[in-house]
Amino acid sequence: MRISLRNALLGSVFGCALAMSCAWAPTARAADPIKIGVIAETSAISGVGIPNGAKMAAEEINKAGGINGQMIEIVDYDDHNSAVDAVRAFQRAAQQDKVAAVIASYVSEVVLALEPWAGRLKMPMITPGAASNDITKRVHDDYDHLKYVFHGYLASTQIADVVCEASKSLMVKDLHMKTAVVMSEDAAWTIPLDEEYLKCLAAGGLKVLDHIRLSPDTTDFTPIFNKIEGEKPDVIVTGISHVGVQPTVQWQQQQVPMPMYGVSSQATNSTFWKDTNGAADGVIFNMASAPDVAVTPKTIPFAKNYQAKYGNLPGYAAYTSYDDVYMWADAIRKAGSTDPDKIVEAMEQTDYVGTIGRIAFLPKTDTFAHGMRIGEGYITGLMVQWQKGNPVTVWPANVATGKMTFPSFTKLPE
Amino acid sequence: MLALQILIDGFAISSLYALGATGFTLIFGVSGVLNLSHGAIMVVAAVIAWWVAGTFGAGPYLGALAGVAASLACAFVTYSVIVRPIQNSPSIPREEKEIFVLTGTLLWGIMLQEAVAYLFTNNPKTVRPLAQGVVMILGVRTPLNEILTAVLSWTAIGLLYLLVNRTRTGKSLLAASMNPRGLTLLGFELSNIYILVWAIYGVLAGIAGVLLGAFLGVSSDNAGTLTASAFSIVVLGGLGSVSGSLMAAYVVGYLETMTAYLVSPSIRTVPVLLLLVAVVYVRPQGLLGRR
Amino acid sequence: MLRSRTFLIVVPTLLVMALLPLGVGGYILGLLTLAYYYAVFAMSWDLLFGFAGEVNFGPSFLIGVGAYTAALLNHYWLWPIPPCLVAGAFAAVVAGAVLAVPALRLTGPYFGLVTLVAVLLLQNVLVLFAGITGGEIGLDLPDVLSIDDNTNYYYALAFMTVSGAILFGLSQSPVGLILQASGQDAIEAAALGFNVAKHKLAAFCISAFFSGLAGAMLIFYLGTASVGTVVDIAVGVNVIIAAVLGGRRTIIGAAVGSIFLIGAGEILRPLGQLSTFVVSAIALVVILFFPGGFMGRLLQAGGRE
Amino acid sequence: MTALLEVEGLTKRFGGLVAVKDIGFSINAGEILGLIGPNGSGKSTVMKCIMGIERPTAGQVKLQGINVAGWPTHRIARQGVGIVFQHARPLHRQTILEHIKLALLPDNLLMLATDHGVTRQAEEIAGRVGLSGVMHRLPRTLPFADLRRLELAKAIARNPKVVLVDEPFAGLTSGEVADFSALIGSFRAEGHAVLLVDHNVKSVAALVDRVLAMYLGEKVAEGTADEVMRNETVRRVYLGGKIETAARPEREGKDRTPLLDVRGLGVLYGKATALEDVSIHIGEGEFVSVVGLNGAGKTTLFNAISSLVPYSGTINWRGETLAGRTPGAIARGGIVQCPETRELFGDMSVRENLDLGGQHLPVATAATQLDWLFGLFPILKSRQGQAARTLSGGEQQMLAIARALMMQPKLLILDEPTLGLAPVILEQLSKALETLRQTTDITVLLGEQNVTFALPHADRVYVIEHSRIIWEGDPARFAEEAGAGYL
Repeated sequence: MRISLRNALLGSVFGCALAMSCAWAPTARAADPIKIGVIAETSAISGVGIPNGAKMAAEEINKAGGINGQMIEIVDYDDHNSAVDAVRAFQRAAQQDKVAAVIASYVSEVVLALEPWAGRLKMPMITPGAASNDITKRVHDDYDHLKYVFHGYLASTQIADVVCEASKSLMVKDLHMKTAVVMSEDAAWTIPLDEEYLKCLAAGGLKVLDHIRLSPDTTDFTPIFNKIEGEKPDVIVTGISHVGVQPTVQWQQQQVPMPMYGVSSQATNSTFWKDTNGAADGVIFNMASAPDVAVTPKTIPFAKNYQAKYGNLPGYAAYTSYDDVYMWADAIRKAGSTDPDKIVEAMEQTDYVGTIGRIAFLPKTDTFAHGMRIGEGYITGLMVQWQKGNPVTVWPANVATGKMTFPSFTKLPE
Repeated sequence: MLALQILIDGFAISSLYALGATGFTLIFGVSGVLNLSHGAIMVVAAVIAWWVAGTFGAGPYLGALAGVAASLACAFVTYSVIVRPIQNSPSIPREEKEIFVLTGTLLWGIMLQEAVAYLFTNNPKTVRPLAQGVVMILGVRTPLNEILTAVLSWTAIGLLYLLVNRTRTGKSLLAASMNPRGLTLLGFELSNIYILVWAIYGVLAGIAGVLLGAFLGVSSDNAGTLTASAFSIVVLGGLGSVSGSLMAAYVVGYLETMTAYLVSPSIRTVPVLLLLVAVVYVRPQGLLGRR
Repeated sequence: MLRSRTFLIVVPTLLVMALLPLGVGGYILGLLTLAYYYAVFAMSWDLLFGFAGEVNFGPSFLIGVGAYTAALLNHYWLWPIPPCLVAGAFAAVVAGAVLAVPALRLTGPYFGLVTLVAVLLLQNVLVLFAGITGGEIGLDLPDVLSIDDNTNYYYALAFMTVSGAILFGLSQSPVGLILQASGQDAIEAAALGFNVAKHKLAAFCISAFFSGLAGAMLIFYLGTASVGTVVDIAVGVNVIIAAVLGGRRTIIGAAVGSIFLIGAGEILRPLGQLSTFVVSAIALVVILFFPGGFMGRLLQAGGRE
Repeated sequence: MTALLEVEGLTKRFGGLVAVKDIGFSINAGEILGLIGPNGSGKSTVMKCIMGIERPTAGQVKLQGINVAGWPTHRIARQGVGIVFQHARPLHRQTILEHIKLALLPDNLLMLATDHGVTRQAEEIAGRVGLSGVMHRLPRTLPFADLRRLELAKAIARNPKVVLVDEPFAGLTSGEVADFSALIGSFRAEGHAVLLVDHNVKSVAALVDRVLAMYLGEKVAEGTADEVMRNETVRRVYLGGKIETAARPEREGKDRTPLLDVRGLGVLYGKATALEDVSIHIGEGEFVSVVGLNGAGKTTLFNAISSLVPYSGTINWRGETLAGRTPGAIARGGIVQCPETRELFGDMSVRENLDLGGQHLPVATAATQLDWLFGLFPILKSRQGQAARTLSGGEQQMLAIARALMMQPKLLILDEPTLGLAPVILEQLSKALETLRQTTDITVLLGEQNVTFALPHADRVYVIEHSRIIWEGDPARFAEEAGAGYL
């Protein structure tokens, strides 16, 4: 038998790979830092904000002495926006890297896939950006198993409520609008969103003429806009996240005469103006915090520091992920250990003023168990409009930094 | 009104499909290669055009030029680093070259896609269009950019037609697609012909990519879909038949547009897939293909 | 000679694999668990390509049908896991046969295209009927195989070993011989009196059976069935790359390729986004310079004397 | 005696082309029938129709009285027909014994293990064909003849009533030919019916009981080997009619400069020897014919000169080696081949085909050359706009030659220009060649099996047989010295 050099080479490469993987076996030491896992899609701007925001928070906490002397270490994983990768990352975080808590993803699909694992592996987890109602509904339905999951962002229904609330003053009162068409992408998080839209828009004085759901793979929005235009609504109420740049650009190129208003996750990115070549002008979108609005005293400093450190403004999930680290740190401090049950118990007591408002979690009896409390005094949400390259907050009135303006092709009701 | 709208919108998107598929089918016709990195190359063209025009600040024209140049470079690499070595490799049996070329170009496409995502994120980008504004065509408000997209697509296809049918070089390309051995015997170097074809392909894919970027916007995640759509169009039209591909592009474009308008935008691609299956079963050589 | 050589490589490797839980952490086990299921996907694909000579671009169609059948039964009717697995495997066989009977008349890129389109259609159906299938979000399953890493690992290892043994045995059996002859030169195989279509169909069904079963096992391991996990084109692409990388026509190579792909992806995780880029580049280099793949080289070295 | 295989009125059309027309014959048990004909005569199609690889358009193929025409191949095989392919690709990873076992297997999905009986039987067969010593080796380690033996072994293993053998002796040495003849003879002894398909009578004469000769899809003669060889039509097909020679006007400088010098040329196709130690030379202005039967090695020789196949030995062109030059460079250098397959651009017009040939010339020169060619082949002028594949066979051949001439070759290589052409076309072609020869000082290397066509124009003749040059000389001496051994 003769094995050529190339075989030997090939074999040794493979051997090394296996050997390396074996060398990962964990070695625990006493002065280990407390680890927090961050799972996100790091190739997307809004995705990379999650580890970035978390790292900023960790640095600040460590500078101030850490958690009872123990430093925080952020371990980040790229999930390529895939549920399998995320589950693997989650398992690695829990079993290999022995993190104390996880901050995971802004995609509902991914978070829902992780949720049972949080229960199985008893790993406290919070999502900084996913919106599906199911996340908290499952906690409510199966609290004993899934109590480890917290929802660090508004649920779809809550978001819809914020959008409707704002529409009462912005659309109905200021612009005298009477009708709307709901346009949202076919995805998990938009099902409750749309359901709530249909209810609350009408209640707020906007008659919903049509409800269009589009495939998240859509690239050509011309037929959709034409169809909407044919129905002559005063405004398009959006529920989009997977798509964003493309509909906005086509809306502008086709000069669709009604404003786009509602939820548009990609619009929260600071690069949105550049990605759309300025087509974003006039688009109004929902956000928890904006860089120019002092939602709380922490908001503006965070946005400033973030921009100084990473070169662009934080996306929506960067704010929440920054807050999440602080909340985990507080909970671990209070719990006095990294025991998951104790952390959860402490986390449930959270009353923390972060960058997006005052955060408290709803009790297990609420349908949004472990979701955030919204409304006066807690999280209110903002409506922000892209104006000449800058996001300008237009609602609520007490924190607004400007008035709505629209591109010339927009035809507003008399 | 609706009919006219479908007619106009379908035309623009179809001409873009046609341009995208033309290069793909040209490569298959002349050198028998199904290039699965096609979509990724189009994405590279669009993203580079976006970057040079916007971030780099060179303006839309230079941007478009840079996008096409990038696509050309990718096409050359695809040919010289992946396709040619596989075709010349003595250790790959002839009957398995095809699967190796497919796998190789597929991997290369993934590499391009990941590189774009790494350098520019996978956020969708839109190339600054060369023309802004709208015109009314019989009461249908049509963006100038949409018209420009259709015009430029057809100009590119027309130029290709002239090149192939009216020039000496083009004739040799056509001849190579029919009988490469015959061409060798007439003193032509096939390797030069292949390089030429890949160059033309690079330019076509580049233009298609830039136009797509300006018309609809492109994200690195679209690479796979773009390849699949070119592949379907080319099979529908008949492998290697350029006129078949053009026709198929219109069938696909209009079928999709009509579905989106008349049925629902969320099942836009389904009728096309069903048609494709039916055609492949009933007439595997495609609409205009010869066996 | 070849068989004994393969045996000599495989048995000690399996022994080491069986002993791994004693030495490595839960995370690596979780990783390998996933890799073992992928290994079955890739081995099934290799039976169809390497032996019957048909390039199936849509292994995830078979995987997805198996996985979703099992998932729906478990989710809505709360069937226990074993009957779900069986139903999933048989659904995949039925779907595979429906696809294959007309498709096997086609050759080359056309067969590939039909299998590819099948995946896209399945994906569309799942998303369109989101109310039932959970759409993009997927279905969560009330039952999982186990939450214990070691147990899951042994399930996967045993499943891979048994499937691998059956597929490998089949490939080395007279039927495998006939398949290989049909794949390589269908006319000659027919002239030797073999009904090529029948044998290819059988290969397709066997491939479908193991793909469907592995798909169902995988979702019961993960606890969710989603399009991205078992249906997406990317899943099929990985399967094909793994099989070619490991060495076509070896069955075992396909398993090696899968373990390598998933392992390498993990080792390169510190590179973050670039990891996929690097894995693809490595796979490309292997394909260009070692077309026989990992096992191809090893077996060839043995066959030379 | 009962006929095992009866073929009646067999016809096969491919689109408009009739490849086989109303062929009928029968073979009894223990009989060997030779089916001969030049390339393109339809003999292979007949074989494929019997085996079910092609579906006959009309006619019957009866196996012991059962009409199997139109059945799928595997059923015909199970019914008792076996075939020995000329080019079979063995499986890479299976041993010789496993290949034989494959042929012994039933068509059954549940065959998961073979019993020892099968192995023993396979070993016996291996012994019978002389493969015992290499039973456990892989095909790629074996010489060509052993691979051919393997094909025979597979046929034996199937134990068919009717055996079809395609070109049994191609690529074999004379010693191996004897071995194979004995093996095929043993089929007869065992009561099988055997159909041998080959190019010419000579190679199978010793083995066959009867011969059926085909030409252009039709039967031209049937009888014993001697009868067929004496048959006038057969002689005309292979040799043409009376052999005539004509001297070319003497020119100055002729023969002085050696243009092409081929020495010790050898070519292997895989393991088969296609050319062995071939040396030829051609002087400037000479018209040289290489005559030989199909499969003798003519095309291989020309392809080696054009660098289309790898070779050993040296080929010098005007004193410089051609090694390392691409086929394109060689063609541009003046050696232009007009291959037997013609290699036209079927969907392009006649004019476009010709223009491509003239693309390396300056435009004006190309125009003059085109005019001259239209003078030589007037029919092409009238067909300028027609697509090449719609032309008749003779017109296509003229186009192929004209296209090659458009390149203004120094040396024109013409490979089998007469292949599959009707006699009346041959005359036209012959006239054109003679004009060429008389009015220009072009150098021509012509490969032909049709001696009548090849000799009249030639200044010098080589005879190639079994991959070697066996005779060289003046066309006038051909008839007496080499003509007899031909056919």
